[in-house]
Parts: sequence; C-alpha cells; structure tokens
Amino acid sequence: MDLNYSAEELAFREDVKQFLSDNLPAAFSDKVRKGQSLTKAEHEDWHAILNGRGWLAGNWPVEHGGPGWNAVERHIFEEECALAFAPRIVPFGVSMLGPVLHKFGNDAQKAHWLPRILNGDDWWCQGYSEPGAGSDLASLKTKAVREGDHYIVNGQKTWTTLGQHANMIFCLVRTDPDAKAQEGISFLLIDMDTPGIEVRPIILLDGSAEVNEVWFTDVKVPVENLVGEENKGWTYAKYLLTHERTNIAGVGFSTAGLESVKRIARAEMAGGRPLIENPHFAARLAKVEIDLMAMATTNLRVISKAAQGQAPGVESSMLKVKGTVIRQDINDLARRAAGPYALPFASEAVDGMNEPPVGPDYAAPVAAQYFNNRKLSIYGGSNEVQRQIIAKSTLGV
Amino acid sequence: MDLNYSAEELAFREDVKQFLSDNLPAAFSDKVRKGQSLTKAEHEDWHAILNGRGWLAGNWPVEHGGPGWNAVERHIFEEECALAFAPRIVPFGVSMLGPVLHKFGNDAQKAHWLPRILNGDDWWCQGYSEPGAGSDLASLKTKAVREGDHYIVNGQKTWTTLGQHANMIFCLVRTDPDAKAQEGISFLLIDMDTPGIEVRPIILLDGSAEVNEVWFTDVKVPVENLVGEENKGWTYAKYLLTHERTNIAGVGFSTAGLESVKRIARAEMAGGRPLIENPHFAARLAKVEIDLMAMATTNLRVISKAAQGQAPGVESSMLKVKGTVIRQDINDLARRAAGPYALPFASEAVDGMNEPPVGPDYAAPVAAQYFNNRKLSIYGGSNEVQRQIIAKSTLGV
Amino acid sequence: MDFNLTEERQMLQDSLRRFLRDKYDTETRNKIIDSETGFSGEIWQEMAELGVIGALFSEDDGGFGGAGFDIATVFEELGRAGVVEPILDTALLAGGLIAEIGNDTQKGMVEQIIAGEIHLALAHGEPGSRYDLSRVTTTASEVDGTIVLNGRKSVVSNGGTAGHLIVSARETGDAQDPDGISLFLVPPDTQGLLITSSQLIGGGHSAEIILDDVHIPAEARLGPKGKAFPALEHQVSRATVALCAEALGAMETAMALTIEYLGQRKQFGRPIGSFQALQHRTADLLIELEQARSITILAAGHLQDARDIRERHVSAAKHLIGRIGRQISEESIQMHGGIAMTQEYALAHFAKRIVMIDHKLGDTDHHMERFIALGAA
Amino acid sequence: MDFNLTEERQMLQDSLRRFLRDKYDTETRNKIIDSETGFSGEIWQEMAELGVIGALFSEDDGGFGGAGFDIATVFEELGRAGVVEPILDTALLAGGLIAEIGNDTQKGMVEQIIAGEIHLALAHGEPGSRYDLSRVTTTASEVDGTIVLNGRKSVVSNGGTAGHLIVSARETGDAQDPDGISLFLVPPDTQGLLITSSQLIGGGHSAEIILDDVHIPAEARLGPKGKAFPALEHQVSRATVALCAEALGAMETAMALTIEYLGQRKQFGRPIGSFQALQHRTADLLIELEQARSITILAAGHLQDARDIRERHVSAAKHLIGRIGRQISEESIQMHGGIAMTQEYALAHFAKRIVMIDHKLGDTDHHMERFIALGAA
Repeated sequence: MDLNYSAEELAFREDVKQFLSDNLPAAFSDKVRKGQSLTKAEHEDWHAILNGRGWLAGNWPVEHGGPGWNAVERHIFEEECALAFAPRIVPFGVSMLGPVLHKFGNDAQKAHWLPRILNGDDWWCQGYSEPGAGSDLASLKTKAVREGDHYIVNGQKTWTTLGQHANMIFCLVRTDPDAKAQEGISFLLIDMDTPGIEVRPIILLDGSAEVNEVWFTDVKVPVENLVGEENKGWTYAKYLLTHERTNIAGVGFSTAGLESVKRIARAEMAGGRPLIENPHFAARLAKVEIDLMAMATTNLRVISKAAQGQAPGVESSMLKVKGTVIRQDINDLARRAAGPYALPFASEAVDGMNEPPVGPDYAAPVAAQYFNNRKLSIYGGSNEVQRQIIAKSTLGV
Repeated sequence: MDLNYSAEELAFREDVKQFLSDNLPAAFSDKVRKGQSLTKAEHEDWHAILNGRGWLAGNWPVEHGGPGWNAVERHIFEEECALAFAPRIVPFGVSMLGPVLHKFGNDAQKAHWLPRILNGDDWWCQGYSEPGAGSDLASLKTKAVREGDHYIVNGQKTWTTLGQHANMIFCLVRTDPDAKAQEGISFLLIDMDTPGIEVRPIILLDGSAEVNEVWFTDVKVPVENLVGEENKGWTYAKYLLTHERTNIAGVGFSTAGLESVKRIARAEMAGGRPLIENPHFAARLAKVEIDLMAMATTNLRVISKAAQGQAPGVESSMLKVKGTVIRQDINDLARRAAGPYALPFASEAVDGMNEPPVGPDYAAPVAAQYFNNRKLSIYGGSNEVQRQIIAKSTLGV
Repeated sequence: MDFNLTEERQMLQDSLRRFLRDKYDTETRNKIIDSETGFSGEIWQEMAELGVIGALFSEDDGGFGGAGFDIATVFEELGRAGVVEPILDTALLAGGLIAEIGNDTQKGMVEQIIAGEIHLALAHGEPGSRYDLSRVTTTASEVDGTIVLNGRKSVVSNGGTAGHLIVSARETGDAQDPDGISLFLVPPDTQGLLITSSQLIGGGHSAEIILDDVHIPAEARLGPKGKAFPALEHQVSRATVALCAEALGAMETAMALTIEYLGQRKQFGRPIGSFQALQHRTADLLIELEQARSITILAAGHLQDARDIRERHVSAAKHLIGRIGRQISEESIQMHGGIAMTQEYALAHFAKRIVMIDHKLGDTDHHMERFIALGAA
Repeated sequence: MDFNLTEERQMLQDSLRRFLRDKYDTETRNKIIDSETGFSGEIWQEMAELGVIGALFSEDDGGFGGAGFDIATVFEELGRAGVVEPILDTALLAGGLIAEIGNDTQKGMVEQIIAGEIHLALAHGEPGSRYDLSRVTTTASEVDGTIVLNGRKSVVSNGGTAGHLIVSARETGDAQDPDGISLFLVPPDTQGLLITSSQLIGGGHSAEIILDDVHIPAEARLGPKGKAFPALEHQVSRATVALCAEALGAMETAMALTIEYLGQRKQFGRPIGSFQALQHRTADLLIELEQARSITILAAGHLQDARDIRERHVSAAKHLIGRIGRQISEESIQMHGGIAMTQEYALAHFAKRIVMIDHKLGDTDHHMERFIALGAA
C-alpha cells in the first residue's frame, strides 16, 4: 500500500499545472468559476489550445493522435483542469465518438473523422435519448430504412446537449423493426445540414438552453456513414457508455466546488460571524468534505487498478452514484451559503448574457447550478439504473 | 380548526394524572424509567390497579367492562401513562384477543374469557409468527386436524412475547391444507398446560429473554376453543392487526423518551459544557423534537377523525413508519448522549436482575434499549410492508 | 380539538382552488413570470374580489379573517397552483405592519390593500443581514421633523413594483439590536432612492434599493420611534406561516404530478410506478408530506399565542418545511427523470418555488438554531 | 500509488483469516463473551504465534510492522471474525505507549506483549471526561521519590484482567490542559486500587477503577514528567485507526450475511433479495462500505504523517465509520428481520460491535468537531 504518487506522476502534475497557468485564458476560467456558459468560439479556442499541446484527447491512443496516458495520468490531467476552472472538454467528439471509431470504425471513417475531431472541424452531438425512452435506451423508435445507398431516417431525439452548435450528430437508429428490443439498432453519423433535420431548444428549469430536441423527417444519410455492422449498434452504444464513464466520479469538479463553497461561507456573515464558523454549516461542510475524501480514495483505487490493466466493474456504478450525490450536495451547500442572494435570477450564469449580477458575484450562479445539476443523477444511466446494476451483480437475483 | 382539547377532555386528563399520581407505585415507574423489566407479579399488580378503576381495557365497550372511551380519551390515557412511566399494559389479552372475542366470539366464549382477562386470571400470549413466515403471515404451517371434538395441533410458533408467563395462547393454525395461502386458517385458543407444548426462550441481542419459541406436538385442543368459523381465521387476524394499531404512533413513549434524552444531555459534560449545549447534539435533538411535534399532530388529526367515527386508512401505516423511526431515533440519541458509559452491559436493564449499574443510572439501559427497539420497525407489519401499503393505496399499480 | 376547516374557510378554499385551476396553468404562469412586473394585475384583482386578501386581515382591520388558519388556507391554495403574485409582501408583511402599528391615517391603506388597489413591499433585508431580523444598519436621523434615510436594502421582494415601500431603519443602538429600529412609509419616487429590479428564481421580482439621503416627513414613521421590532417579528412570523403553507401546497402538487407520472410513464415495458424502489420512496415522501401538513397546522394554530410559544412553533415549522421541501423537490425531479428539468413541464416551477422558499425569511438551519435558542431561553 | 497489500501483509491476512474462520464461530464467541475474563487465553496465544501482535510493533521495537497498514490489516480481520479479545488495549494503547516513551527497562515488556504472555490496559478515561483526551483530574503528587495517585478511571477496557495498568494522572495544570499529564505503570494489586469489572455490550470487559492514595515508586512513570500527552494522542490515533479497520471488517461480515440472507430467505414466494426496494438499499450500503474502506485506508496511510495531518485524517475516518456503521448495522438488522435480533444468529454480535465502536475513543460527532477544529487551525 502506498497512497503517494510516483515521482513521474508528480512531475507530470507539475507539467499540467504549468501548462494551465501559461495557456488557460483567464477569461475562460473566470466564466467557469462564475458558472457562466462559454460561447461556441470559446469552446473551440480551448480545444485548439489543448490540441496544440497534444492533450485534447486524453483517452485516445498515440496512433490516433492521443497522448497515450494511462488512467492515473488521465486522472491527474482532469483533476488539475477542474481545479484550475478550465472549461470542460466538449465530450461528444473527443470522449464519446472517438473511442467508438477507434474500435468499430472502418479505415476510411477513421482517416476522415478522427483528425477532424482533433482539429475542431466538426462539432459533434449525441443522438441517443428519445422522448419516452430515458434510461431504457433499447426502446428507441427513430427508424432508418435502407433505400439504395442511403438510409432514410425518421424520428426524434432529445436531450441533445449543445446540439445548437453541432454540424454532426451520431445517432442510434432502428434498422430492423422486427428485432427484439436491443437488436436491430444501428449506429449512424449524420450531417446536421441535411434537409429534414430540425433542432429546437429545450429550456430547462434554470433558464438554460443547452439541450435540444432534434427532429428527423425523411433525412437521407449515405450508407458509408454507418459505423460497424448494421443492427449491431447496441454493442457500440454499450461500449461508448463505458468510455463515457471516464472521470465518472467528478472528483476534480467536487474539489473545486467545495473550495467555492468555502469561499462563499468565509465571505457570508451569519449572526455576526463568518458563516463557515457556524457549527451547523461547518458540520454540513465537514460531512461532504469527508465523503469526498473517501470517494476520491475509492476513485484512486479504481484508477490504480485500471492503470494496472484491470477493467473496473461495478465500481463505476458506485462512483457514478456517490460522485453525483456528492456534487449535488456541494451544489446544495453553495445555494444555502449564498442565503437570500441565491434568489435573484442571474441569466448570464447560464446562457452567456451579461447583466450585472445582483449581490455578490459568487451568489449569482449557485441556485441555477443547483437546479441544473439535478441532471447529474438522471443522465448517463440514472442513479436508479446504477443501483440496479450494483444490486444485480452482488445479489444475483 | 382548533388545536385545543375541550374542557371535558382537559378534565379527563387531570383525572388520569391524579389517578396515576395516587396509584402508580413508584417502584414500577422507577423500573420503567430505568429501562428495567417488570416481574410477572408486578405486571399483574398493575393490571389489577387499573382494573380497579375500570381503566384496564380502554378499547373495550362498556358492555364488556370497558370505560367506553373514544379515540381522544384513549389517546389522553395512553399519553399520560407513558409520561408517568407507567408499565405498558400487557396487550395480548386486553388489546388483542379482547376485541376479537367481542366481535367474533360466541356467547359462551365471551362470558368465560372476557372477565378472566380483566381479572387477570389468564395471561395470554400470541401465536401468530412462525419461523420463515415474518411479515408474510399467510404462509404459516402449524396444522390443526379435527379428530372428534378436538383439534390436534402440530407445529411451531415464534416471537411469542412474554410467553414464559402465559397460561393461554391464541393461535393461527392451518385447518385446510389444500386451501390457498390466506384461506384455510383458523383461530384457536390453547391452554399452555396441555401436554405437548414446549416453550423455549429466544435470547435477543440485548441479552433479554422476553420472546419465545412455542412448540406444539400432538396438542389436543377442544373444538369449543375455536373462535368464529373454521377456516376464517385470516379475517379475524386482519381485524386484530387493525386493533393492534391502537397507539401505533407511540407519541407518549417518544415524548417521555425525549425527556429522558434531555435529562442525560443536561447531566453529561462535553468539552466542559453540558452536552445539551453542544450545537451538534442540540441539532440532533431539535430535529427529532420537531419531527415528533409534527407526527404528534398527525396522530391527533387521525384520532380526531376516529372520534368523529371515520376509520383511519393509510394514515395508520404512515404513523407506524414515522412513529417507529422517531422512537428509534430517540433511542439512538440516548445511546449517543450516554457516551462511553453506554458500553457496559447492564443485565438488570432488561431481565430484572439487580446488579449495581456501572456509571450513572441513566446510562445503564440506553444501549440495550437501542438494540432492543430495532424490533419496532420489524414487528407489527414491518416498515417495508407499511410502505408497500401506502404506495399501493396511492399509486394503485 | 377539531381539524376541520370552518365553513367560511372551506368556501374560500373551494372558490380559490376552482379559480386557480381554471386560470393558472403552466403556460399562463410562465408568461406572467417573464412579464415586465412579474405578476398579473388582472389575476391579482380577481383574487382580491374572491376575498383572498380580505381573509388575511381581522374584522377589526376591515377584513374577515386574519388568523393563522386563514393565512394557511389561502397560501396553501396559492402554493398548490404555483401562484407567483406577491400577495405575501403586500398583504401580510407590509399590510400586516400597517394594520398592527399604523396610525389611523396610515391604516386607511388597508381598505385599498383588501380591494387589491395598491401594492406594497417591505424593504428590510440588507446585504450583510442574511436572515437576522434585528440586523439593520440603514440609518434614520431626524432633524426638525424631517427624517433622512441612508443605507441599502437587498433582495426586497416586490420592491420594484410596489406603490409604497415600508423601509426599516435604525434610530438608535448597535447593528444587531432589536431596540432602535423604526419603520417608515416611503413612496418609491422619493428623491435619493435608487431601485434596481430583477427577476427571482421561482417567480416574482425583487429590488436592490439604495437610500442616499432620502428625506421624508416624520409622519411617515409607522408606529413608535425605535420600537418597531416586536411588530416586525410578529408580522414576519405570520408571513413565515404563509410560506410554510405555500410550500405545503406546492409540495402537494409536486407529489400529485409525480404520482400521476409514475402511473403513466412506462419504462422497460412497465409503468415506472410498479417499480418497488420508487414505490417505497413515494411512500416516504407521502409520510413527509403529512409531516409538513401537520407542522404547518401546528404553527398556524399557535400564531396567536404568546411570543415565545409562537416563535418556537413558527421556527419548528420553517425548519421542517425546508428539510422536507428539499427532499420532495429533489425526489420529484429524480423520479420523473429528464422531463422534470424542462421549463414547460409544470413540476419545474414547483420544484424551484419549494426550494427557493428556503431562502425566504430564514432557512432550515437558521430556524433550527432559533428553535434551539427559544427552547433554551 | 499502490493499493495492493505487501506480500508479508497479504500472508498475515490470509493466515489470520483462515485461523479465525476455523476457530471463531458464533457459538465459540458467545461462550468467550460470557466467560469469566471475557476473552480466550488460548486464542490469544495462537494469534500471538501467528504474528498478529508482532505485526503491530516496528522492527526497532522488536516487531515486524507497526505501520498504519499493518494495524489496518490485522484489525480488519479481527473485525471480520468478530473477535472480542482486547488486543487493542494490550498491544496498541498500552503496548504502543511503552514502546514510544518507555525507558529501556519498561520496554522490556514489549517482547512479552508480542509473545502474548502479558495483558495490559490503559486506564485513562474518567467519569466526566467523555471523549476529551486531555481531560484528566486524577492527580499524581510526588513526595520523596514516591508518587501518590488519587482519582477515578471509568470504562477501562480490559482493566479488570490486565496484569499491568497504565494510569494517566495530572501532575500540573487545569483539568483540560494537555500539558501536565503523566503516565504510570501500576500493578493492579497495588494497595489503594479498587477495581470493579463488568461486561461490555458487544464483547469484552471494562473496569471502574478507584485510586485512593495509591503509592507507587517514581520509576513507574512512563516517559517525561507531565509530557505524556503527545504520545498518548499518537497511540490513541493508532488505536482509532484500528477501531475503524475493525468496524470495516465487521461491516463486511454484516453485509456478507445480509446478502446471503437476501438470496436464501423467501417471502411471498420469492427470495427477498428479488425485491427492488431491498436491492436499492443494498446497493447504497455497498457504496457506503466502499466509502468506509477508503477512509480507513486513507487514515492508515496518514498515520505516520505530521500530527495535524494525521489527526485530521484519523478524525475524518472515525467520523465516517460512525456514520456508516450505524447505517449498515441498522439496515442489516432491518433487512434480515427478526432473526437478526437473536443472540445465536451471527449478525447480532456484529451489529452490536459496530455500533459500540462509536462509543470508543470518540463518537461520530466528537470526531466531526475535531475534524472541523483541525481544519480551522
């Protein structure tokens, strides 16, 4: 047993810190710290900066332009980015489609699409969820019918995050209507400029417009945009869901979030003393901090096993549940800490408008973030689905 | 809306207080306060004292020797008894068998058994649960086969509380082995002195020996001891379960328990101040106290409806769950409050032995009570079964 | 002991519930929320005509109610329908203060309030005061019958649209001293007032108000000089019960929506309400909902008791409502899944409204500490 | 970074686990619990031969371990098997203090401890000290090379059966002062000692000890006069990690028993483990079990760090173990139902042991406060 990072790992951490300190634009980290959304151009700039260093696609193998990091290095990179309030890497191309193409794409697809992801030529979005299909992906209804060298796609996708910026979408579509639930599904790449596609924003409860509905009406998709085999899409989707689980614990985000809460609680006064000295608030804070200490250690245990080549099993589901509960608890603490100033609605916190905030800067985004992050326990396989996976694998009944 | 008791109700409360102050032996309330068990003779004495005033069987109608109280009066009586640390009325004859005989017994049974309950001639115990049947009573296996004017009973009952004191047991037995689960069950009264009955104590995790296994081997029971019709016992059992629900919320016990916790927390010092001033302990206490305030009001709402003739529905299940959770939380606070002195095992707390306690008097019973009262959420229809009832009645799926 | 509503309250409940069911759907509410003022004058007027505001004042003050259960009855319905109109600010906080300590001239406003003709706001909270009711640093100095106000008021609900402001200011004492606080009626167009309005999460508007040498006549003082705190605390406790009842009503709707959804929505081929894990969580929420109802009844019933008893029950209620509110709000969203996150689905509003009530007039921890302090006293 | 056990620790874990699986079933344990001393000398001796005690001392002190992970490895196994033998008192608390601050003569005892030949106890807690480590009112006054002890020690684990007591007493300072505390080796048959032993819930015995003019020679002092507190705190932190690991092992067994039971036991015609409500609760418990494991690893790994870092991690661990311990213990019983309440079923012991660990060396609230205080410092 040794809880310490190796000398090489510590040196790598210093590299990352230095890189972020030299290259992360203050305007970007400021926005992230204040809970504001980045513009499309800002996202693209950040990707380009990372790509310039070869660090955009941390989970890609060297042969495809990745840095060849192991799990520990990926973790260090993600943690430092979170602590520096770097913008999130938009995951759809880099973290989600990339690994699927590496494993299941043909040579032409790899040659064409992978460099475009790294170079920011395409903005990808994800077409998985459908209205009425939530965590039960196998029940999806969007159809693709082969006609000559095209598929004709009809249907509707939803919860398409940042779809308003995207020019490409990867979709799960039903190609065999007679097959059982999880069979007969295919994995298609679709150009968003194709006639028949309509994107409509979904306004969320915090006022944000980051997710969308995407409608397909007789959309023609060339057959060469099929990834892998027809009717085997479910296999690729499951593979992708596993890869989406990188950084599932969100330790860096939680650590940064906890620091933000402490900053607020030091600034806010309650009964003539800083809120952080109020025993009840301090108790809430201590409990979450200790939960996070434990969860971060579990995360390192899983990462350390992964770096030794062991695939994480049910631990991913455990980290998903505990990690999201902790992040939500931290969001809850932030809104409590802000007190009455959590009430005013700060539209710039989420969609990039720029009214001056009411009350202290730190208070503006907290309530919106609290509500917005209710999604954490819903998406990516809801926490109920994760509990089911954990129970099934243990109880076997 | 009016939260106040009527003048008559307040006067009745004074009557009860006065009666308890005049007639409750200090030796009994002392034992209850210290969490010690009463002897059989002490229980019988207390019943006799109550019966002398006509208050032993608060839920019996006047015609059978009850006081004719409505739900509010019953509540007042139970609450005052709990606050005075009066011994519990042993429920098996008075609260459980009594109402079944009132409703389903024949005239001979009523004439014979009911006065004997009031006079303390019989000590009844309950033969419902069986090994392997927990909350699923319909799966019971103890058989009664009619032979002439007797039933021959074979099988095993368990969790028979205070069965070691009993001379009579009322049992659910299977009389039709071919009937579906809940049919073919009958309700029999059995003399514990009949040959073939063996009572074995079950030692519980707190060291107490209050529950028993009862074994039946070819036990002959006269047919006149069948209550109601053969094979209809399930109906009577369900009726009895409803009646067992009197005082299901345990408000009086929780109120008295909370006072005990406060007494301990005023006496215990933590960091140089009384524990009750420690903000974290005070917070735990305040939360339970507020939960109890709300639950007591729900209880009064249900009682007030019952006094107006409306039968409680799903509220009984809600009160069972919340009432037991609150009592268990109070037990948990008591053990916390006692600190290291909760550790020594005080056998007199539970089985009537009389070694001098280690540490302060108040600390002796708290851990044993904490463990013993884990039963509250298990028996009388486990809290899981209650949640199921609540959900089914609301969701209807 | 009687837990039934009186006939009058039952009628008011019925008519208000019917009115709001017909007039106040999610689309209407969302339009109102995004409107210039954040409330609908038309709805306000119609509610006044139904007697909603009159029910919050005693007969002596020209109303026909004013007791705890009147407040609870009205606000439970407002909460159930997700109403965002700031009746609490006009009728309970500001209106209640005028009725309690106003002189005869000032009390003349009560009739207009009941008729729905004027809107008011209490400008009391300050940037550093958080939930401490006695913390006032805005100053009032009187020179020759003129009072000069200086200071800043923050998150003043309805402060941007009210026709009259009641401003608290300190005439004597330390920042935290209950003694020395006065209240003043200040027209919002008075020179030296800078009022900046913004939208609140969950509906309604609030204002940041800067008072820079605001001159008002001494007659603008409400009640005796420096002695406004007891009335302020009393009216805040009435408003706190209103918030509890509003949250209770909103939680009832959140649960009703959730139960309906659990019955309709299918996943893995079955209604999700048939999944036992969700069933048991629903049962726990229903139990807590009854707890919320009971503590609100209890606080409403003790609103006319002596100060310590009243405040202890009010703090118990607001604490528990905050605790249960978070649970019901979060669990309702979770059991719905994504749909509950969308603005156009009804639950989104209720979930926000319930949680944001925890930020009004003291949150769950604040009231727990207060409950403890009142018990130790 | 490496979360694998070293080969030596792995071997110790394996052999200890095998030994206890063979020797230490519920019936055996219940007999030991009810025996005169509350422990089995035979088992003790065999464990000593396996190296269990030696693993708790460093090579410098004559052992072959002594680090945080050695302690965690041993005590997780003891906890897993529900061992009630007071190894913690003899080897970690008393033995650790002798090894850390004893003079060469005193250190001679370490060899006997490792060999399993002697039993010790630390008599430190007092009736009013609760969990405050620096609160000592027992006095030591030195006159002409003789020390006189007066005071009372409470809930002294293993105090009735130990061959040697280490007694803390104050030579200078206030009751709460860390400075001024000394430790003394006192034979239990010294005149003036009144030792009353009683059983502990969850196994083991403790003693109430009255010291009435107990005379001992000055050479009985352990370490420098009045300066024992840092060593005391250090050894208590090692023992606290041991308790965390023991609780972790006990929780593993509680969960294993629960999972086995859920698969076997049928109700309403199905194994109860097929009920989704229980499945999801089981999942939550398994998640918390991993949390418990991680925080124990974390505390063990920081045991050799500087005082503030060490204590902050130890308090974090004991807090979380207390919190999770209650949950796993209560939920294991609840999901079993009645059977778990019976003495003869294995779970009963584990549930008690886990909860009662919260009463040893500081409970969950005590350590949370300490964690906060150490962070603010």
